[in-house]
Amino acid sequence: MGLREYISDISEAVVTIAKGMRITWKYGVDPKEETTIFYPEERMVMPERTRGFLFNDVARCIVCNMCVKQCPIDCITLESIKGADKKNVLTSYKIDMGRCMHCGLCVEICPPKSLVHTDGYEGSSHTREELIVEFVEDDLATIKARIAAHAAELAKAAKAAEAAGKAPAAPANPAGGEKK
Amino acid sequence: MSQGPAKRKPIKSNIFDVVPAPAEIPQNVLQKNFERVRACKGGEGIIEVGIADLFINWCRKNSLWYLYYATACCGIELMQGGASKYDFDRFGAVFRATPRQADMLMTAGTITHKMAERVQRIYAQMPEPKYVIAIGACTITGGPFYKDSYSVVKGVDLILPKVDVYVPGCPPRPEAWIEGIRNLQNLIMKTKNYGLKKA
Amino acid sequence: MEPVAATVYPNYDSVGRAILEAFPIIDFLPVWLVALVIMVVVAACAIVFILVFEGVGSLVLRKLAGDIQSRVGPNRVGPYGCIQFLADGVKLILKEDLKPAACDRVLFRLAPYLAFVGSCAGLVVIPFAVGMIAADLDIGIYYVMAVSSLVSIGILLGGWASNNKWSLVGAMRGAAQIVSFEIPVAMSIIPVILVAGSLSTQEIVRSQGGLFGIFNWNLFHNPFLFFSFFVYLTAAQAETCQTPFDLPECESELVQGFMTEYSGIRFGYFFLGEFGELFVVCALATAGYLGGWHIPFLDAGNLGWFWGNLLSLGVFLTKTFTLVLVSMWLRWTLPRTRVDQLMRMCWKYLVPLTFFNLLGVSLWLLIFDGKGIPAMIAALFG
Amino acid sequence: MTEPISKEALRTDEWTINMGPHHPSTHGVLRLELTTDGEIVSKARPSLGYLHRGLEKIGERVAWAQFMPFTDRLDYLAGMNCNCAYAWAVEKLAGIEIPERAEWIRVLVCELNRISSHLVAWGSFCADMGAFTPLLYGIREREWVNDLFEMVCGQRLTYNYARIGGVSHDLPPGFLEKTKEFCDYFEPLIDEYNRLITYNKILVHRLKNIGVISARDAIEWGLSGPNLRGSGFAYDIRRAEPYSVYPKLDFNVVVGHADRGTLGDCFDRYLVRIDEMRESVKIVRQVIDRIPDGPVMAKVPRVFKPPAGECYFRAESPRGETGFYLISDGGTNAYRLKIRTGSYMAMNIFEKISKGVMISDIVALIGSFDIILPETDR
Repeated sequence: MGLREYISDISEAVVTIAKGMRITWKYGVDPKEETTIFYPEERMVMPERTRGFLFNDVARCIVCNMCVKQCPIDCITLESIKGADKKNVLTSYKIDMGRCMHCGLCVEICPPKSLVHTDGYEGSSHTREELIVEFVEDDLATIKARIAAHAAELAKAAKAAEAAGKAPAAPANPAGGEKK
Repeated sequence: MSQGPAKRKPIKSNIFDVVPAPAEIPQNVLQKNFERVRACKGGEGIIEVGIADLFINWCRKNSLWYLYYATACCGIELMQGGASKYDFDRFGAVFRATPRQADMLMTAGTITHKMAERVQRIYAQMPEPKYVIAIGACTITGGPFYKDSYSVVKGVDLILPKVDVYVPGCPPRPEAWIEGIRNLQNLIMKTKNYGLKKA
Repeated sequence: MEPVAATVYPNYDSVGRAILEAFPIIDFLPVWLVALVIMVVVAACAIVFILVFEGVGSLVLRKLAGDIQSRVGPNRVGPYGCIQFLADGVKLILKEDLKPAACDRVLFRLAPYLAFVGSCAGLVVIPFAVGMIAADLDIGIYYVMAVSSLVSIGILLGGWASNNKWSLVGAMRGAAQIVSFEIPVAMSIIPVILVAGSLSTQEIVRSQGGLFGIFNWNLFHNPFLFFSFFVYLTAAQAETCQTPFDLPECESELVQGFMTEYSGIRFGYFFLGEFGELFVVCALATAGYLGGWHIPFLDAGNLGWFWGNLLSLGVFLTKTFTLVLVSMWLRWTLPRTRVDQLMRMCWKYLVPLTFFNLLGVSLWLLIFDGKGIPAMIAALFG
Repeated sequence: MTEPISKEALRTDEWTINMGPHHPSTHGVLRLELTTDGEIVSKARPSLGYLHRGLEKIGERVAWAQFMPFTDRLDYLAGMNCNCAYAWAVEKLAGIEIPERAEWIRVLVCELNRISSHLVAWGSFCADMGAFTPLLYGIREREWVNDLFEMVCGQRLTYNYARIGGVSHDLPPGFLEKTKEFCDYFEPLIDEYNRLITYNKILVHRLKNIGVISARDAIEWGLSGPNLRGSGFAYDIRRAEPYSVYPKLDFNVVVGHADRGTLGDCFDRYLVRIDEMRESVKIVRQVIDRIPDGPVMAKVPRVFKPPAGECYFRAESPRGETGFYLISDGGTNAYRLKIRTGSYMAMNIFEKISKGVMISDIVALIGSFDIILPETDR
């Protein structure tokens, strides 16, 4: 190793280190370069398409079972019973948020667009069971009673129609898990 | 093409607006569910802790060193959470490379059966008190690999003695991690260590 | 050789003497009791100081990392996160005391104390202020070099006793590195000793007085000393195992090196020891090259003992902390060298350079009769 | 006088060190069994399978379209590239023509994702080398890309954006302007990175002449992507076997050119990634200028059944060739799905080139290959 090489080695090391330190100095002294979002105090405005936790508006759900079929990992389970007007009525609509991978396939395929992604993302829990979200708020007995009432109403309407001798317009279905 | 030394613009790594958080964060669908489930269970009792415990818990909660443990996708969010934009360091959470110095194991990423034994060993190597946060769908229930995969552990709580907090998402946003860490901090504040026994 | 600026220092050149004057009753107590009390008090002061420094230092390290990395760092605990170190410290003390099943129990427990003591013992001869030094030893520099070797013993023992291969590799690297870099560190402090004509740290600082307390620093004494300062800083960075020379504990290669198996407060001791050593080498650089406690444009000797000590303490700490900050700044900028490159740097670059410096300084002192450039300029202008 | 020490007396024992699966610099769960003599490694045997999740098996069990979200998890740093590669493969199998705009959008997101993937590769490589700050700078810039992706598809990491027959959403309003802004912001930063660390003497000395792979070796061992181009062989699938709209775009194939040491060493592979980011920015700018209007989704039946047959499609992902080999029996799901990935090939040659290096260089080697373990283990 010649002396020239020896000295250029040292000077190159010093120069390159100084260059790097200049950049870190610049970031270090300029408070404007901070990019941190102070999360619990500040929140980002989520874009429109954010795929946060799923939400099903059970009032609009038509129990077509498409989401259950489309989900590659079976994280949606639903149960339904026959309603008064031959339509299915949801008795239970569960999504396992601990299993959902937020792929959005179910939302894309939902015909009435009742299943949507919210922009919520905070949902830490202390047990695994809490993450299985039930969207139907009423219990089975209430729903059954509602269906029976609806059926009775339908029968009454049909009888009235028979009596009137013309076909009446069916009343709106109140048993679709409407919110109280 | 911009050639030559272009002038650098100031750093701005988020393209969305950042607004002050509302006084009450709107309850999302999950939080409503928690309330319902807890109401069914009868709720958690209020734990009274003494002043010494409060101090100890305060120290522990503000110094949650996490193990730099990443297996899969969530590991990238772990890095991004620890980096400039979200900065876990604000909460006193810095990463340690060795389990001996870690307080918190964040299982970021899929755990396979082959890896399960290693996770158990890492957990055993951590000194008490230690906390586990199950991050992401894979470690909560097996997630995307729940149904068809033959080699994935269906939930890290099956192989570890306890999991303190579950953070759902695939992967959860770093904000959700922070919320999970804060949830754990709340949990720590309620622990009774040496305790003033109630008469 | 007479010091260049022969400032006459009054009688109170140590705090102990000042206290003796204030409380004459001490004269009537048995000598061993007084000595014991003084020793305990001084040791307690040193320990409290070093603990506070290490706590604040670790916080500053994290805050500085935050600044450089476009983030904020700890900000939850107290205003700006200023008591973060308290939380960390208490937590570390309360952690479970884990020992690996197959470790060497005695050595495993001993190692952290050695590392901690080795770094703290250097504090004894640090000239904090005009009259503030624990013991103004005649062999001050020599003493620091000797006790700081305890750290390498601690590292070696810790790595060996852990019964972990990564720890052992780290320990071997650490021992080799620290032993090697002792030589350039010592060799680059010898020019200072030549100029001052004494091994005592307080004497070295005193020799840099005069000329407004800034132009008579050894740093500006002559070109060789100026160069020697940077060689010293580089070698000291390596001796304290800071990045880019943090080979014994490099996180990305040897999990945590010799500390891999240490948890809780035992890890804390190593951590504190590392910071303590950082302080000691930076304080030595301040004392040796940057004029120590000399207050710029003011003569510490002419102030009262309270103000003189206080101001000079402040000046000394400011200079030292600046060097510590530079060391941290380097730490957050540079990548890490490889172990063979580290050794090559030591033996092929630093050691020859220090010898060259030594020769240069000796010749300078011989030719110019011990006068530095600023002194000569001052003499030129009367 | 003492006798000269014989060579036999100086013989030292080798020991075996286990590196991983949990180790800070193995990029996940790679496990290496190192046989070393002191610090000199005589043998490093990768042990894989700690993240084997059965992705290929899953591909045979779920429907064609349902496998799309799993491709995100294949290479989580470059989900878009895997998404699009799978979509292109299935379209090739079924003979679907996709709209022009969809092709351009796919190229745009692929190149953006290449930038963000290389940023993490660069950052974590520097972190392996001991410089922690570049990792955070890299991730800081990656956040911008993540935000762009969140704008376009709603997720930060697991995008699931491509669909068989197009893409799921059109670009949102304002996306192209934001992307342009990102390019203007990002391009000068590459020079800053170079000043910060690339030509740093310490880093150069750590990387040069380490892990030299000759072009011939690289081809024989099946390397692809930046690892192959680092050896000086200009093979880029975007040029060699053009797909999508890449033939219409103007970009250079970056090859290693022995900048500091021997051709094909770690430093060359490192530089190839840095320069590829520039090329990707160039492509992104061209796409922004030339993207046509139109639909983004072709008409694909809801129950998608490609005709029986087989096909292999390869695309250039940040880690080299990502190839999907599909066999269809005319059903709703694949009869066989095989994935070829770049990281796995890099693991093959690892044992060969890691002879005689030091433990520190093992870390440099892992970093320079930029491996992603789910891609290796699948």
